[in-house]
Amino acid sequence: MTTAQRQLLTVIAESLLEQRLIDDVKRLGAKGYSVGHVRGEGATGRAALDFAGPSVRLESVVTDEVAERIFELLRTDYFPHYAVVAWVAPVRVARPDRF
Amino acid sequence: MTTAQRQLLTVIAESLLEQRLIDDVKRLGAKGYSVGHVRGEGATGRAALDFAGPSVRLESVVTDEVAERIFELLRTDYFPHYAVVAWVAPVRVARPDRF
Amino acid sequence: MTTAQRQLLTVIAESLLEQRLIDDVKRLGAKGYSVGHVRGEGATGRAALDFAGPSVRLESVVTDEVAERIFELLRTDYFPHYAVVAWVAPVRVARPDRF
Amino acid sequence: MLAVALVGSVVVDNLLTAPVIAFLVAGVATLARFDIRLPEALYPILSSYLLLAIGVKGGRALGLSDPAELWQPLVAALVLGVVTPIIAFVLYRRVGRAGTIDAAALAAHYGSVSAVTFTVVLATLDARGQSYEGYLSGLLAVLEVVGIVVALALVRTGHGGHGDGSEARWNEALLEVVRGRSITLLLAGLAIGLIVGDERLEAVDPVFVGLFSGALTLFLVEMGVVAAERLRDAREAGWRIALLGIVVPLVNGTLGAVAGSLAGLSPGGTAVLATLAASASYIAAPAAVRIALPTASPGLYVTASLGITFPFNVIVGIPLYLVIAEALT
Amino acid sequence: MLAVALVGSVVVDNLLTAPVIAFLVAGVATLARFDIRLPEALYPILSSYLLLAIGVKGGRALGLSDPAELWQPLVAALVLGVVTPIIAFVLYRRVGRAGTIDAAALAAHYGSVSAVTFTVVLATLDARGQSYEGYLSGLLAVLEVVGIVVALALVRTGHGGHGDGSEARWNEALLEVVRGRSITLLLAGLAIGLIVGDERLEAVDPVFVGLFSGALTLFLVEMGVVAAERLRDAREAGWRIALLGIVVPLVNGTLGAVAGSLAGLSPGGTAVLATLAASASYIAAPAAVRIALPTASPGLYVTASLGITFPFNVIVGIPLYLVIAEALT
Amino acid sequence: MLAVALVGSVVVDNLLTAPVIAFLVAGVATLARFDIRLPEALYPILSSYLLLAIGVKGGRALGLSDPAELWQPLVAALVLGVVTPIIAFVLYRRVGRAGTIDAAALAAHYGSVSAVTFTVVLATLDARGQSYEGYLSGLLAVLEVVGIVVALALVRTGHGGHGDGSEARWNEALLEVVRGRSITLLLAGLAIGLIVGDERLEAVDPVFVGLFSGALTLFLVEMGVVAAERLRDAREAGWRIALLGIVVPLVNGTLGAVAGSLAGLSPGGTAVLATLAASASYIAAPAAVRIALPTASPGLYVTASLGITFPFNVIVGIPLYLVIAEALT
Ligand SMILES: Nc1ncnc2c1ncn2[C@@H]1O[C@H](COP(=O)(O)O)[C@@H](O)[C@H]1O
Ligand SMILES: Nc1ncnc2c1ncn2[C@@H]1O[C@H](COP(=O)(O)O)[C@@H](O)[C@H]1O
Ligand SMILES: Nc1ncnc2c1ncn2[C@@H]1O[C@H](COP(=O)(O)O)[C@@H](O)[C@H]1O
Ligand code: NA
Ligand code: NA
Ligand code: NA
Repeated sequence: MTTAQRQLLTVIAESLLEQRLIDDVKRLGAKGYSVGHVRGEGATGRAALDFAGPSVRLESVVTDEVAERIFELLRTDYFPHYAVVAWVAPVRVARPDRF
Repeated sequence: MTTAQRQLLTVIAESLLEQRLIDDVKRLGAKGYSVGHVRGEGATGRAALDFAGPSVRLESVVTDEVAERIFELLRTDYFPHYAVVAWVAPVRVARPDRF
Repeated sequence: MTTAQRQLLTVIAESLLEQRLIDDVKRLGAKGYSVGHVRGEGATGRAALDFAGPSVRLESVVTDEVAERIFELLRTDYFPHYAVVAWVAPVRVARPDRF
Repeated sequence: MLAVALVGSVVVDNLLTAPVIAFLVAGVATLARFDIRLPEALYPILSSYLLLAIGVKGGRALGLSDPAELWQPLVAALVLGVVTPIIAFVLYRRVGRAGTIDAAALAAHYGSVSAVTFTVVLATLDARGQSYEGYLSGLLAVLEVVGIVVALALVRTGHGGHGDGSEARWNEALLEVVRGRSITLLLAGLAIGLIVGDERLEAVDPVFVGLFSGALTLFLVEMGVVAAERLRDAREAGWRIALLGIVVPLVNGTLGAVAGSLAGLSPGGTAVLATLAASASYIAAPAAVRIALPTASPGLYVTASLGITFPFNVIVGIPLYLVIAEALT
Repeated sequence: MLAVALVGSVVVDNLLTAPVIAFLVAGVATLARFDIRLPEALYPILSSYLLLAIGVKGGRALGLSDPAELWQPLVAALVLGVVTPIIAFVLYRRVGRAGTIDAAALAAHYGSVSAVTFTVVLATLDARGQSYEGYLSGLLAVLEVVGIVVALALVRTGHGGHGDGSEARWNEALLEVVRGRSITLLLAGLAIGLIVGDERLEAVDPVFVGLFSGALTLFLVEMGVVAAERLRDAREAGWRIALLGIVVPLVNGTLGAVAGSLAGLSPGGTAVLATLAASASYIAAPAAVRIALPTASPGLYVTASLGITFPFNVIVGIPLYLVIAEALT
Repeated sequence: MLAVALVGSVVVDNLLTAPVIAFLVAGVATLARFDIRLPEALYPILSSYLLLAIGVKGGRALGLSDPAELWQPLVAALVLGVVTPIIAFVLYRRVGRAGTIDAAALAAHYGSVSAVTFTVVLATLDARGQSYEGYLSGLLAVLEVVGIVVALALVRTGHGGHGDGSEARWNEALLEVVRGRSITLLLAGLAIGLIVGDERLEAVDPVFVGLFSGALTLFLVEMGVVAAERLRDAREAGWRIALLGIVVPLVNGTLGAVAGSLAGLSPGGTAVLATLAASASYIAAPAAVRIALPTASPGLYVTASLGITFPFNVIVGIPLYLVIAEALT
């Protein structure tokens, strides 16, 4: 199987940010994304977030540069203000042009 | 901890394919799988899929060969016709015989 | 981007264990976690679990030692008795002190 | 004069019911980019409830009907199930310039029916205090299936025996329709209504009768949102498709009214059959078509059935079919 | 002659209620591989609603009852809570040839109760216009807990003090039962019903009374699906287990009827207590057993309680207990 | 004497309604660590339903009202929308020693309103058989927005023009409020109620009127759980914040009663306006504040509005505002 390497970016963010995060991810070059919902705890504590519904869990398979760009935006616009956690990991995909 | 390496296969597919995908994954040798639901966008566009409910997100930890086999089937039977995206990444597990 | 490596631990467990699993993961040093819900099949078979609702899917980004410790507990207290599956994979994060 | 007054009163009676107004309000709010969606979990609940409730109502009426009066409407429904998809196919192929596959996909939608449109015409008749044959929801189940099968057969005859797996997919699609949730819930409701019977059903009337209009109203909020979103996409589909989204239901609805009056239905029942014939499926048909004809464009058929035909029928079509039915019976 | 007529009328009155027919229709549809599931989100909503509503009904009746008439039925319930799991344990151990752990797990299920079975017998009595003591849902809460505790104690006595963490699990399981949702909702409903009182509850009657039968009907659609799926697995469990899934409720139900009549309950109330005794838990007990006895086989106890005993009670058992209760009181 | 009797009767009438008792029972159960949560999917459904139903009720009343009697209450509402957040800001800043940002965040909550508190006062009035102006839910929509805007303007004036992106966030927050679900559902309900009209709404009365109190009761189970959880966190917020969680609604509620009586509202209507003024938002305001003032502490404002003010109003405040309204009109 001919596959290519891409980055799987996972972002968990408080529910209010859902649309904004999606818009940003698309704007920065992701060709697709998927969102689900989770509940959790982290530095912010559960209470602060729960009232607004479950957090959004977005995942997007992207190229290295796009991953880099999105992470940069998270660092400047999201991490300082909001309850957001993110990580990246390499994955292999078929049809590399789709990502 | 003695662990072994396996492949984590993640497939996102339009909701109608849920049962068919599960059947195929099991038939090709996966000893287990988990499915959740997500919404997203990709090449197909949101509109085409939304009416039928959220997409299925299947993940299955499998051996390298099983991963290969499933990917092959995705390539022949799913990718050309349906809104399906998939990726694989190596993970470490305990109890390797369970996967 | 300065990033650090952490381990992403994913655990899928029958629904009854949700609170106990969360408590254990936090006690063993995870600084955060997220839980969602999935349905699936594995060695135990679907029937045995379905009656109690969907399984919990917990993911937590942790240091190598914490991952090791949680896996050890899973091995002693969870795997022998319950329908639980787990895997780990390295991921890259910003703000390493948050994990 | 009298005809105008009748049309006016029918239009008002239909437009001013809570479900239709909810549909319009939600649609307008969505076009103005307000967020009026009800929680996602509510819609499958409401749609299942509506299907079961329609079924129970139909089964109950069936239990009170004389079997002899059933066969004529049944024949009428079967004929409509065959004719309406063919009309849709030809119109979309010739006038709409759609490809064979897309035209067949659209035909499956127009050959099948929309349970919600059906429910709206019942609510309108109830609001007018006009009676109709209760067993018509049995015909809903028949029409839902037949139209899809005929449309898929159209394309299968054309492309038959390629050995490209399309046959397997065809069977799968058929099973999806026949054993799928919407038909099953409808049939289950029919069975429950028929077996339990009028008198013993009273214990569940607060749920299956009392909540009906309100549930429909809530459901039409979602439909308003979805239809408005589809309407936005209608440009891409082109004006020919958009126009046919109005012409096809007019033609099929008129045929339905003729068939209904020939079958001896009451004016109300005739209007219901006309509405069924005019309506386009947006649940069963898309699912079946996605499986059987994966290369057909969902953007096309979902936009046409949900973005154009559904609102047209709910707002303009239904009062029209009522007037036509009145004229024919 | 009269007895036969009575049995016949009871069977019909039970069978032809909307909830029971919905259960049967859904079960048959599932066995025929039709997809009749209602949306997943609906069931936890319905089951919570039913528990709260049963509780409110019971609390309301409690507020109107003379406390003096309560202690006899309470003693009867406590005795049943101790005796029925022991009977189930012995029968499954000896006749069913289950291991100690599995037998204890099954005993917890048969010692505890099924709120839905309870609800079905109330619906049947309501359909017959037969009265019963409203405070019996208080006993439901008692019986739900006691039976599980006794069953788990059985196995703990046998295996006690191994220092293998089973003690911690035992406590956890107990807490799970007592503080779990089903008991809490039932008790909360009782408190609400008792405190708010008959008159002021009228404002919420459309929800807590009006929707009750309809909600139960919808819930039994799911139960029909689940029971049919479990029934398919029944082969694996073996014929002994399957047979006991019928014998145990018959024995316990008869005991319940005797206890009810000795406690001075009305015929209706006696039938309710018999049904409680005969019913097997499939929510509280599985959860507690999964924690306390993780090595017991869920395939066994869920199949027995949900696949065999539940449908047996709903279809055959309840009319039988009604007739027995009639005979004893 | 008479005053005491009045207070007593009002307190009892409020306390013993099913919704308030459900709130208390759920709160107590949660504090005792029982799990009484209803399924998660239910709450967004109930809250959307309540907003729509309040809206429909208001729109229906609006259609029956004389437009001339509307402007005075509207002015009263607008004045309250400006004054109450300023009072809250000053009190939290000075007495509560909160920082500017946190004080503005709190002001947004106290300037806006809680639709559930509003619903509880309606239920209490209904239980007392006391009438009120039905169009007040229109004012609910006005007050929900104005208070937030004023509070955010407070902090913007103070910090304006930093070019730190706060302007963009401010606009986004405003849009979030105005186009958000809660306002939209309320306005949609108003539109539906107004357009469909009293008579034609009867078809949906079983849902929009009949289920209202029961739905509120179920919703208050969740509110009891959430409030109890917040109450546990109240220690961290400090006693000054906790105290103000009672003082601010008392001050604003009294102002609301004065404004209502000056605007010529009935005693019932005056109590409703007082309750609106006293209530603190916990849906629209947190969402807007989270966007506009991300550095404000959610722990603070959610605890104050949900953990302290909400239960205070529901249990103690509402009867008080009723008595004050009675005295002033
Ligand atoms: N280490 C972690 N692993 C997985 N999810 C996390 C982790 N930390 C935080 N989260 C998720 O991210 C959300 C926000 O985290 P925080 O910003 O740390 O409050 C939490 O509610 C969790 O759902
Ligand atoms: N790059 C991506 N990363 C994550 N999910 C994706 C990506 N592309 C597509 N998806 C998901 O897969 C579904 C189908 O994608 P597509 O076939 O590209 O339309 C979308 O609705 C998304 O949920
Ligand atoms: N290989 C696998 N990949 C992904 N999920 C799995 C796998 N095996 C089991 N699971 C999940 O873990 C649950 C319990 O598995 P088991 O303990 O094998 O019965 C299943 O219901 C699945 O949801
Ligand atoms: Na049609
Ligand atoms: Na029992
Ligand atoms: Na206020």
